[in-house]
Amino acid sequence: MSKRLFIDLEVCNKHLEVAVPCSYFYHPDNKGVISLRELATFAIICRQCDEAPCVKSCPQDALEKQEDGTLKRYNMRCISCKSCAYACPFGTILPEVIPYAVSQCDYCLDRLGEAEEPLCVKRCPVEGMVDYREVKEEPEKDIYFVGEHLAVHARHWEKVEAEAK
Amino acid sequence: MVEKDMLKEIKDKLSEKILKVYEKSPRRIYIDLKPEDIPSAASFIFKDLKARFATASGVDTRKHIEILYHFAFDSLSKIVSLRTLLDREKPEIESLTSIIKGTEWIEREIHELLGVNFRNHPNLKKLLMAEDYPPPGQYPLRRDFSG
Amino acid sequence: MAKTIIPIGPYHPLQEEPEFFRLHVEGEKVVDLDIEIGYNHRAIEKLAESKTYDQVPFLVERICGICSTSHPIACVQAIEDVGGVEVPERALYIRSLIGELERIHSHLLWLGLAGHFLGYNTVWMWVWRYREPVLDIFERISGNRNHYAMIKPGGVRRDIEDSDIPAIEKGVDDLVPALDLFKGAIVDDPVIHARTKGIGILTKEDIINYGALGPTARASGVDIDVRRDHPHAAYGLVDWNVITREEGDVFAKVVVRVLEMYESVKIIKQCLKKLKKVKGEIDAKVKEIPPGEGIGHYEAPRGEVLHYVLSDGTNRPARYKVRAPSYMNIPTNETAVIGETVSDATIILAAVDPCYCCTERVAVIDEGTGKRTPLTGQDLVRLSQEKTKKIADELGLPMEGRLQGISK
Amino acid sequence: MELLKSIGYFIIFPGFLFTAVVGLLASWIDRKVTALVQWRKGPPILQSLYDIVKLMGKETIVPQGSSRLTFLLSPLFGLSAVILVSTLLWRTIISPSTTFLGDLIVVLYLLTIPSLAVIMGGFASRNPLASLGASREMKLILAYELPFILVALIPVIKAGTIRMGEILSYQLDNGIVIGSLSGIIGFLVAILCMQAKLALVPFDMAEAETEIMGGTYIEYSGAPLAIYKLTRAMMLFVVPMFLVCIYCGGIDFGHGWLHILLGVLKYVGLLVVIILIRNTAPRVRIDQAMKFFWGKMTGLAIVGIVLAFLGV
Amino acid sequence: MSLKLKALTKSPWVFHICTGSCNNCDIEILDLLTPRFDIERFGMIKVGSIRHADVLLVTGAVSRKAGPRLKRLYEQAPKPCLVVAIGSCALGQGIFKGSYNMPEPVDKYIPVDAYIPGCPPKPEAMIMGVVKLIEKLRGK
Ligand code: SF4
Ligand code: SF4
Ligand code: SF4
Ligand code: SF4
Ligand code: SF4
Ligand code: SF4
Ligand code: SF4
Ligand code: SF4
Repeated sequence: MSKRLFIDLEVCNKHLEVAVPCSYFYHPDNKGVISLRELATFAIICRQCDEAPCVKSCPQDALEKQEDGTLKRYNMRCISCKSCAYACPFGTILPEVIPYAVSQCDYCLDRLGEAEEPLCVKRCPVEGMVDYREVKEEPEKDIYFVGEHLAVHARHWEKVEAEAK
Repeated sequence: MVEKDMLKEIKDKLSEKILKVYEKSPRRIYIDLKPEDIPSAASFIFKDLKARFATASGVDTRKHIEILYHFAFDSLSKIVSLRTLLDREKPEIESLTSIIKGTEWIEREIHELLGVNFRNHPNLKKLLMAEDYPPPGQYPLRRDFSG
Repeated sequence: MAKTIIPIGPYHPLQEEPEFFRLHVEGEKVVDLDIEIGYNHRAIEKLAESKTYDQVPFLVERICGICSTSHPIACVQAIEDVGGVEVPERALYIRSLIGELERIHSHLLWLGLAGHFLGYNTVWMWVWRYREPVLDIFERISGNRNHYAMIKPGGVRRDIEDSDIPAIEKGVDDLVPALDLFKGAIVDDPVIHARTKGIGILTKEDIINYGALGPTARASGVDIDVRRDHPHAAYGLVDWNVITREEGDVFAKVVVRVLEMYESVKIIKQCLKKLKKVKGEIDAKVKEIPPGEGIGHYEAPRGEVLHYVLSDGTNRPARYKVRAPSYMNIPTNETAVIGETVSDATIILAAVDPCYCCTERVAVIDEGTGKRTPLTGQDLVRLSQEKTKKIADELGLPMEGRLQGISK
Repeated sequence: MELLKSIGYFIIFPGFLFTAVVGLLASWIDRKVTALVQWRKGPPILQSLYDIVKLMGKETIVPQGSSRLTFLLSPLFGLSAVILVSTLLWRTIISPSTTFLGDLIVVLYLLTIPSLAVIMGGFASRNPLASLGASREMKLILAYELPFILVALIPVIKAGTIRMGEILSYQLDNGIVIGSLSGIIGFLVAILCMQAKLALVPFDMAEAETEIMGGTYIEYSGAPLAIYKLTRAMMLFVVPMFLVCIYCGGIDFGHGWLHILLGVLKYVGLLVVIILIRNTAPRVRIDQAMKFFWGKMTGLAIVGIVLAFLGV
Repeated sequence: MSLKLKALTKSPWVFHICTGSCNNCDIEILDLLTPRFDIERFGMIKVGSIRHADVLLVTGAVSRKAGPRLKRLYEQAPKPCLVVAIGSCALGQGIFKGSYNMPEPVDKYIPVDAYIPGCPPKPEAMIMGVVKLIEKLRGK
């Protein structure tokens, strides 16, 4: 089991104002965590509505549903008008995570030695919410894998439905 | 020249020197080489295959400084780019000025903006910026440049 | 003989800089030339990394106010090259249309200034008068006389209305008699012949070695034109010719430029015709630019502009590289100007069309004492003008008389 | 009373004020005609006056390392010379009897002073560009002064007197000088010399291209520049007027308005000739100019003198 | 208002300084001299020596190399001397803001009397800008 970057969305979303330094190098003002939050949100929190209000509300046709039902925001089209954030009935999309200049996270793959951890982990002021460690996917603990390098702690909506029954 | 020939000739001639050939699209070809093989390859492409020297560009990729020499084959509508990676700590490569006169300025520019040392360049001084800026050891196009 | 240094410059708005020439002179002969640039370095390549792909065309448009649409076209082509974007046909025609209109305005601008350098101040005034209608067309299409902001990744920003086409057509048609006038006044003028023929010669080898481009190269018999060699925009879809000349002197460059304007008129008219027929989208609505590299080029009035973009999958380039034509052309002056006389220097330096500012301020430095001694840029222009007039006299052709002649 | 009158002559009419007004008008005509040739509209009629008044109000910068006194005084030097010439000239024109022996020589002398002033100022400003302009100007004076004096002698020979008043009276009685072959030759040479004296194309090499904007004037600003400009404008009036006097019979104030009008027309005609030359002739290099004046022009002038002696 | 200024408004001689622009503003300034705009009508002429200048037309976003020169030129100009910043670049560095080679806009180097916005401003706008400046002077 290899190490994964781990973020706790539940906590993250309570600290919207904090910006974490990132060591992604192509763009100096990059904040990779923001892109990870968007990725995680669309993968786990979004209800994947059939007739998605967010998609309909987008004046730029920047949001599209992928074949697997997840949302994708196309960065060449989005003008960061935040209409989608207001349209979503579940409050899934936070205005803070859809910036105009998109950020990128490459998981620091090429510059991470065995002992090191990414800059964002070292520098996040809210303790323990970004981490780089070996994790197991444990849905019962609300820990899910997104992609190959990311693990997220967040309440999955399916689970909420199950509790409602 | 027919297009297959061009690529084939390059491959034949430079065979073992080529690290990788990447045909991105029918009109764009990238060839990776070691820094020390660049002069001979450039000379072959420019002098023997009669390509037009378009320009050179450099990128800071954190571990390396990547230099690309772009050559245009106008009759074939193709651009061939020779790519090489230089050590970021001490980026150095042989100057092409003795082969292609037109590289003089662009090498000076890369020297100034990325800190690459072109060996045997006839006039490797600043091209663009004032004498007192940026501070020595700072190169604007490097990622860690603080301005 | 005492060696004198004449610095010319700085201001010239090249890709990133006005340039600064230092002529080393012995008596009347130019023996060496130093070129210094950088007064105009605006760090556009670095700035581009912080702008989104939608903003970069605006930025590169402001590399230069003369070739102001060539850079955006090259830029979006580089971006489209990364993403493999298919541009709608109608947009291609509009791109070419704008590009060719710009070529005309740019060549006219140069022609006027060349006239000024040769002492035909009246020609400058007249040529620029005929440049105005071209700018009016731009204003009609785009709302601005320069910096048209027409180009975007995937297409163009504004459509050309059918109702505007007749007016554009008329404007272009009206240009032809004016072009004939200038052709008569300049290309067939014996004084201009005497003044520009055999001067500042660049051989084919020089061109290839320096990688010189555009009219500078074509005037030396190097048959390159990326509009034809690497077809882009609508140039593969319309019928036109590449103008070349063998001589390589200043005169050949004048001729190439003048004749190119006729070709531009031809292209514009074909584009307008197509625009009436080819309807539809003008924008491919690009979704995202994948990671990768791309190269875009465009034949600007002064030669190929080449843009290189490295994308990392965000909506901003990770590295942006611009190579303007003058960047390759200006160093050729080292060869062209050496061995010529000082009075010819201006027109030779100007022949590659490095925009106007460079000749603005000049002083002479005496190498021995390091003292500044007297020869101004204006002196150079004057020397140049004097020579024209002398030749006019020798040929028994009073200058103004002929100028009056063409005014009618 | 006499003193007051003389001062009046000097300052108001026909000295400073009058000459200045006409001179400024002349320089406006010059700019306007040039503009029209270039399809432009050109400046308003009072433009030259505005320029002068504005310059008077500007800061005067004395360049570092220059000889302050010479730098500031040389424009005044030139200006007073022109005023003197004008006063002399007009007094002679109005009443040819108030003339004194050798006034022609005095006028000739005085007319070189504005150029000398320019040279002095140019050297004083210690600017290399200005020094170059000044040395060119010096060469130019050397070049044109000889033929100019020679052709000024032609009317003298014809009239047999060295008093300007008498030359005028002679012309009244015996027809104007230009009416003879020697007169025509002399006048032609004189016009070209005048072009050089006025530093107009084709002989404006002392200044860089845009007229007064370069060369000797480069370091001047404010009032001294204004005075230079004014002097030039006045020269544009005085020098042609001088030629009109000795070659074309001046302005005849004794025989009614028609004759006065004719006199004015003579001047305007000559001014237009100057402007046309300036707008159509090629500018020459300084060495060419010297060759031209010492060779062709001097030769022609001598021919003129010989002819004048022969009474042709 | 003094006669000084009044005369200045009637005969503003301009000197053009480019501090790192895209050239377009500069071309449009040159355009002012040509038949369509012909600013000599207003007594404006473009002069070649800074000593003769009444109005400095400054374009461009001021590169590091050009900044010191701009300052020096301003000091050399005889006062009163007006400064007109032309184009978005000269106003607030326009699109070049943030460039490492352009630390500060024109008015951080020298005092500016009038700002003419636009990229580039139309020639008419430039004429109007200068006219407004003149009106302001007259109104004083
Ligand atoms: S990564 Fe850290 S700083 Fe950023 S939002 Fe999450 S908890 Fe807050
Ligand atoms: S893992 Fe690296 S690239 Fe990703 S957000 Fe953290 S520091 Fe940035
Ligand atoms: S923020 Fe972007 S994705 Fe959302 S509605 Fe606006 S354009 Fe569409
Ligand atoms: S300010 Fe708001 S409404 Fe106006 S253009 Fe920008 S995003 Fe649209
Ligand atoms: S509206 Fe909200 S929940 Fe529904 S698809 Fe859009 S983001 Fe997801
Ligand atoms: S070559 Fe073109 S882009 Fe470069 S400065 Fe000249 S006009 Fe501008
Ligand atoms: S022209 Fe339009 S977009 Fe540009 S600054 Fe003005 S209002 Fe904004
Ligand atoms: S304001 Fe615009 S047109 Fe003027 S120099 Fe700047 S970028 Fe160019």
